[in-house]
Amino acid sequence: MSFDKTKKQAEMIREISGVNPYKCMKCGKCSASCPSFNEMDIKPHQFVSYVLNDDIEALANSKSLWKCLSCFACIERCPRDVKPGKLIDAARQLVVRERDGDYLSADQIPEKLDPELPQQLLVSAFRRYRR
Amino acid sequence: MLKIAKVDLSKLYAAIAETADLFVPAKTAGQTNYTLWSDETVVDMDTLKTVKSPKDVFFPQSENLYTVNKVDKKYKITPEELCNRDFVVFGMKACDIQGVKVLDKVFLSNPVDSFYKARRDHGTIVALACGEPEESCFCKVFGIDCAEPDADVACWFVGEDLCWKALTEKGEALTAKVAELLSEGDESAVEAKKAEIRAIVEKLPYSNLSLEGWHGDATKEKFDSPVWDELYKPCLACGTCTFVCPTCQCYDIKDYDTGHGVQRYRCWDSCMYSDFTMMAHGNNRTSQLQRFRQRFMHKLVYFPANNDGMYSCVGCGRCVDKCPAHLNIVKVIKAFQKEEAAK
Amino acid sequence: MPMNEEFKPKIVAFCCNWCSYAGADLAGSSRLAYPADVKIIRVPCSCRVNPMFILRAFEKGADGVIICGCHPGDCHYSTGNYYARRRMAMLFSMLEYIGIENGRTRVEWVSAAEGVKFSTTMNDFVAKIKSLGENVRLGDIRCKN
Amino acid sequence: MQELINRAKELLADGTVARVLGWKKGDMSYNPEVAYFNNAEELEGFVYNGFCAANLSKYLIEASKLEGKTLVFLKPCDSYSFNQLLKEHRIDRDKTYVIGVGCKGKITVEKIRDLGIKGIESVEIDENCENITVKTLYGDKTVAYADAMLERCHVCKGKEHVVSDEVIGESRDTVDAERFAEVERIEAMSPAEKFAFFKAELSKCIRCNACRNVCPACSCRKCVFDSTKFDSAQKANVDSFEEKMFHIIRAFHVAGRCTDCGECSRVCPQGIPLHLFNRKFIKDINKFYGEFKAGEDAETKGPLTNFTFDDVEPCDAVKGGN
Amino acid sequence: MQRIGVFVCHCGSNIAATVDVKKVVEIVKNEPGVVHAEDYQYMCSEAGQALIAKAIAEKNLTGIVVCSCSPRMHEATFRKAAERAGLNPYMVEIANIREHCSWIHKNIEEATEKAVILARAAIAKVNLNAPLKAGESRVTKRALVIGGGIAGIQTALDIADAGYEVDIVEKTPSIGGRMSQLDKTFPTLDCSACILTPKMVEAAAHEKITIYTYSEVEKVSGFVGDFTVDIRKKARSVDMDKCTGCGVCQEKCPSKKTPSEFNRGLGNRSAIYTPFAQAIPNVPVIDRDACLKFKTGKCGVCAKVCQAGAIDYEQKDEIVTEKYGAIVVATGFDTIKLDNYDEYAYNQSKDVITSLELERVMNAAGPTKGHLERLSDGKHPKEIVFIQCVGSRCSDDRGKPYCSKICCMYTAKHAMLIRDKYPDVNVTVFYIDVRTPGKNFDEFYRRAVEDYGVNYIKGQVGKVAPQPDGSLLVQGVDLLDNKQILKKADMVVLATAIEPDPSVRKIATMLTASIDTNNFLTESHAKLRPVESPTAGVFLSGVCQGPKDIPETVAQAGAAAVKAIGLLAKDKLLTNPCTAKPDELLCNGCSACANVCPYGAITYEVKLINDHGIREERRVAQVNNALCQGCGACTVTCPSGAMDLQGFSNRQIIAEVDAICR
Repeated sequence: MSFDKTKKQAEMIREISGVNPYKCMKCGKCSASCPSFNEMDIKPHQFVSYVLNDDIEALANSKSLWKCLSCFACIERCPRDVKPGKLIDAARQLVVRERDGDYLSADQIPEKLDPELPQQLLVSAFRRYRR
Repeated sequence: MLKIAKVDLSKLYAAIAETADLFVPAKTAGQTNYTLWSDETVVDMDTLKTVKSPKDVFFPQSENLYTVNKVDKKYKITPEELCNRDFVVFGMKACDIQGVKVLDKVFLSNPVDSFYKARRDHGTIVALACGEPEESCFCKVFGIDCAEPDADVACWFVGEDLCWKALTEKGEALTAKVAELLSEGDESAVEAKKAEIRAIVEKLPYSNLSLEGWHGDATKEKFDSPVWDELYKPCLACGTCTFVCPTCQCYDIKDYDTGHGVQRYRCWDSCMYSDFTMMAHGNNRTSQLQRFRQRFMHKLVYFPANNDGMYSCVGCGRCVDKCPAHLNIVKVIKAFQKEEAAK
Repeated sequence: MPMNEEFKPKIVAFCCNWCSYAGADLAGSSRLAYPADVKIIRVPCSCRVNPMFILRAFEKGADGVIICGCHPGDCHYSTGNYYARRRMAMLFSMLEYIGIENGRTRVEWVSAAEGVKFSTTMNDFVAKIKSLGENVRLGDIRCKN
Repeated sequence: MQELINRAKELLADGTVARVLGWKKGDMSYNPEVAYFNNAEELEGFVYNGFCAANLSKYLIEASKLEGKTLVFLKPCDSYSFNQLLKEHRIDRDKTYVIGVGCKGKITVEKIRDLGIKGIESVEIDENCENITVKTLYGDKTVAYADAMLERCHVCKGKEHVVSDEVIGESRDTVDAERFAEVERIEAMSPAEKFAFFKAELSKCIRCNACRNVCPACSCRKCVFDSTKFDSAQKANVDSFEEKMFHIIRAFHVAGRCTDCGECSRVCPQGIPLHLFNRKFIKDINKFYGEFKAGEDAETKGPLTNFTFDDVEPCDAVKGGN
Repeated sequence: MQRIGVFVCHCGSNIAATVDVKKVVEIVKNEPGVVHAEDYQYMCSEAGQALIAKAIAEKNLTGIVVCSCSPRMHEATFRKAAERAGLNPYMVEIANIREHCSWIHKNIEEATEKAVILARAAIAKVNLNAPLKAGESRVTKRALVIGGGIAGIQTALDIADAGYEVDIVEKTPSIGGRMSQLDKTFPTLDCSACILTPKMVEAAAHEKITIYTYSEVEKVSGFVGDFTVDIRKKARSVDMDKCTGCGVCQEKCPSKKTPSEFNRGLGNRSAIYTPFAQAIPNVPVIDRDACLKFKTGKCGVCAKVCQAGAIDYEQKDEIVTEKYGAIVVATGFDTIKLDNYDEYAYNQSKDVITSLELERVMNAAGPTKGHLERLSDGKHPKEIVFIQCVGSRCSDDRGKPYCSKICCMYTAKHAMLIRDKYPDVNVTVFYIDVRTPGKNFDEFYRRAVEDYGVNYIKGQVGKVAPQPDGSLLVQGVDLLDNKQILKKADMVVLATAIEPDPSVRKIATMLTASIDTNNFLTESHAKLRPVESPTAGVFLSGVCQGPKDIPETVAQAGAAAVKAIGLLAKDKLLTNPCTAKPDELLCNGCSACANVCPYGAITYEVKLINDHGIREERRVAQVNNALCQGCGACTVTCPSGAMDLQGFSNRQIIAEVDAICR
């Protein structure tokens, strides 16, 4: 991936998420709060440094994107208003957008629904596939 | 005698405006005053008296004299250009024209006021006889005939027409320029109109006001009269009478700092104002009585004393209409009459 | 003004000595940039700002005037900014009433500790004035040339 | 009217007052002037009718300096100005004797002329102030009293005198318009329309200072616009910002002190509705700081020399915010 | 016309790097009135000041403009320099081309242009300056200290030792403050009460010190050297003179269910109480909200048992009015409320406590008599987790953006003390950074790790979950190991952020002392005047100005005392000559100015006035220069412009406006 493209993607992530990764003081509270921590290859607090270092490719290929439950615990508890969950969400959107055409429309969702699914997952799914 | 149909007047205005600036009475925000004519102007020839007299066409309320600019530590003076464009004032009444004659006495005698003179030279006056004189008018008292205005061109509204008669060279020149809009008019109809106007003038309440005792030699007697003591009291010391007056010619010279330089300008002043003729040592008229007296003494005594008996009041009656305290030159004259009678 | 030239507004900021001027100093020592279009006049208190000064600034060609004082309750003179608040509320309302664009005038409370606020306020105000463009309604024509 | 003259004569005779401040018959039926009457004989020239619009309270500033008491006739609305001047220590209550006079609304010849009536020879007002008969050089006309009334009477403050030593005569309720309707109409305009409206009105201004000089709130010994002290003196009319500055600052200086007596608009030779400035401030004051009637009493602190901790912020005072 | 000299300072490269100072000099030379202009490396230096003096003498200058740093920095310096050179100090104006120009602009052309405009404005102003002379006001030789904690006590002792009267106003029933609640102090681990009590006793015994406990400052008026303060002595319901401090009333009081403020609510106290055993004064107060006598009318036990007859149910609040020359604020701190931090389960579990609560738990006079036990079941804990930065360094509105400074050290202290006394207890500390600058501080922290085996984990805790078995499940992260940690703990201790005592807002308003966004009092200069408030005569002591530990607090307390002493030692103060001045000829006598004057400095007098030949008696405004502080409120309210402010006159400000707008 070219340098310029990476830069642009990092910029996009910042724009979509509205997050200023420079505000992070590396306290780790996001990772401490994360219920999916153990399943993630790139941990929530590391997301911030990946964006800071414009290492978007690694992020995009990370399985963490799909392990995040969008429970917002990190967003809720982040003391510096960095909100790593938004970064994850933004990275996810970036990937989804690049897939192009592979969108899920709202009316496709009911058939895929399992009544046993927890609400939170639904919300998360919406956020993942809505656009 | 020429004429033009009233409905065609806008064509006449447009024709005049092609070669000169045209000033006409026009109504803006409910009031009629002289303004520079343009396509959008709502010309108002029906209102007898504009609020302000047309004097500021020749002697503007404010005008720049010169500009001083600073270049490093030196000063550069740029005089304001004199009026160099012909203009026409349309619709002036006989009293206002007499007012200009009063101003001529002041500004055209030595030392000549070059700004005023340039405007007089470039200005052509188209006068309009007063169709419906009003109760505050008293021009007759000063020997003015409002049926027969004395200007470059005189006009009368007769029926559905405006009758037009050039009286001077300037008037002829203007007539020539608009000749194709004019046709031959009826002299006798105009004469009838004049008679009609004069008949109304006779009936006006102030037309027989006596100026007895008011002349250039009456300074001491009038100045010291106790009548002033009570007369001035309702006066608010505003400048309305002086600013609507066609003859008041006092001005102040002031500087305005534009940030890039200083503009020295003159603007009308009013003898009613507390800072009128303020000098370094102070003011030589410290009470409103003195300021009030100054105005009427000037109009009826000092001015005739210096100008072969010419009064600097023309009986237009604007001050009668506009004084917020209902004071005016007529009441002053009447008060003195009453005092004389009592003696 | 030529069209190709960027509009450089003239902006007068009245700052009270005790809070806002010190806030501006803090913005300075913290190197928090704001456009050079802003020129600060030091007054003892926001209550020293006479509406005449504001109209005068507009008359002479200012495009925006901002008044900064201590936060209500924190006035060095205890009550000055309360008076200023009423005066400016009235004046601004009148300016709006006669058809002057909203936003040419502003009051902002900036404490001595709010260097960041001072800087962001000025950046924001300059941006607002730039969006409004040159002040044509309040200026004196004589000052324009 | 005769009752007023009789009472004035009494008070002069028993030495309660040294002079009477009232209105004197003019030389036309519509132009009475303000006058002092020093004795019974002079009082024969006294007049009180619909044309006696002048608010006499401001004249008391000078009258307070004279020896002895001055009897003054105040209409209900004038009494507010009187109180306001008392509050500002500009007049001496002990040197005035106030007779409140009834008022059925005041009229002006300007309004009659506005109806297209020219060459007025005389004006007669009927007993009940319902109709006016105008004799003119061009025929007789009848005008409804209300059509000749000053703007201020259509939004009259009320029939009560807020201060007086005695009251003579009945007043009439003349309100038939909404006081702030015009202000609201302007407020609803777009900025460009507002600007155009005020530009058209104010460009008529000839800087004659009549509005200022008649105003009971503009009682400064020397106005800032006359003073050479601050480089704020103005005299020129340049059809530019100067007039606006004069009128805005004047309105600001009288804000919270203006009783809305309407004299400014009455005297303006160019018919500028100057009260629209003052009334805007009154409306704002009422809205932001609570109902306030300047001159209702002679003690309450004015809204601009007062505050509360949670006053409206200037940015919220304007409609769109700042 | 003035003869003005303009002096442009390079301030090393601070100004000169962004402002072309030579060009500024060249341009301002042509300004009206300017007869001299030059630049110099450092105008504030001896040599720079000498340049100014030389120019004043040689060029006969009548006014000078210094283009330099903020007038708040060096206006006084240049005024003094001008005065030494024979010029009135108020003929000096400063154009602030550093803070307001060079430091915030990058473009040299733009910054230079702005510097010229700022200089022009100052020149335009100085053209209209007039010499002013400072007046004098007297100094009341008595100081007020607001707050009776260690900061207030130390300040009071230092001022009193210098021979001046000092009053301490303390809102609680005893002096002592937060320090009296602490068990041990770092880094020496000596007992807090052992070092504090002697100071308290000394203050109480000092003949120059008067202590008002259970009292609050109600109203402050006046100004530096001459403050008048109303102190509300709340009704104690106990006669201070009669009470012997025997304590029987407290024993016998039947109402014993009120949470003890001193023990942070971890234990109860009686309705009549002294907060702690060593309280000074050792005179109890009756908490009228808790007392049965006040609540029901029935009881009166304390009055019955008091042999001295000191109980007085009728006592009323009393207002004491006193004059002071100087006021020291020492209002201290409290810990923040943790209501917004649900994740730490503070409100859910009794075993999650704040560090200040742990101090009480560890203290022998505390609710557990000094035994480390779980407050839920009294069991001895085996596993304790400390969480750092709870509410500190937070940029959202749940906490505070600043570092509370003392937490790292007291947590190390707690961990060490626990490990020392109970070696069977495991202690884990979750931290973001360990901040230990200070003498012997880092050594102290390392001892906790190295000698006492405290487990420090770099990373935050995300959640504390109370378990059904009564334990606490702590979910944190070890950032160095990149692992999430789940730890079962018996107790969790939160290093809670500190904030200024809430009472400070009201006090700051009364004193017109400025306060920052975090409610810390603002110092006059962050570096050079750290113990003075911008409000003259008001000094700052202790945490009310910013987070500090005990040694720093004591040091600042001493510094504040010295500043106050420096003020009290003067007999007279020069007053600000920039006061309001009425023009009697223009004054209408309308009283508008007097209505808005916050100092009551304006009165009216009927005087014979000669107005250009008109002689008449007029009511005209008079300004008391000692009272006027120069705010200018009166000048704007005056419609005729009769009232003007010297040094900031209408003409001067208009001239500045014109210069900027041209």
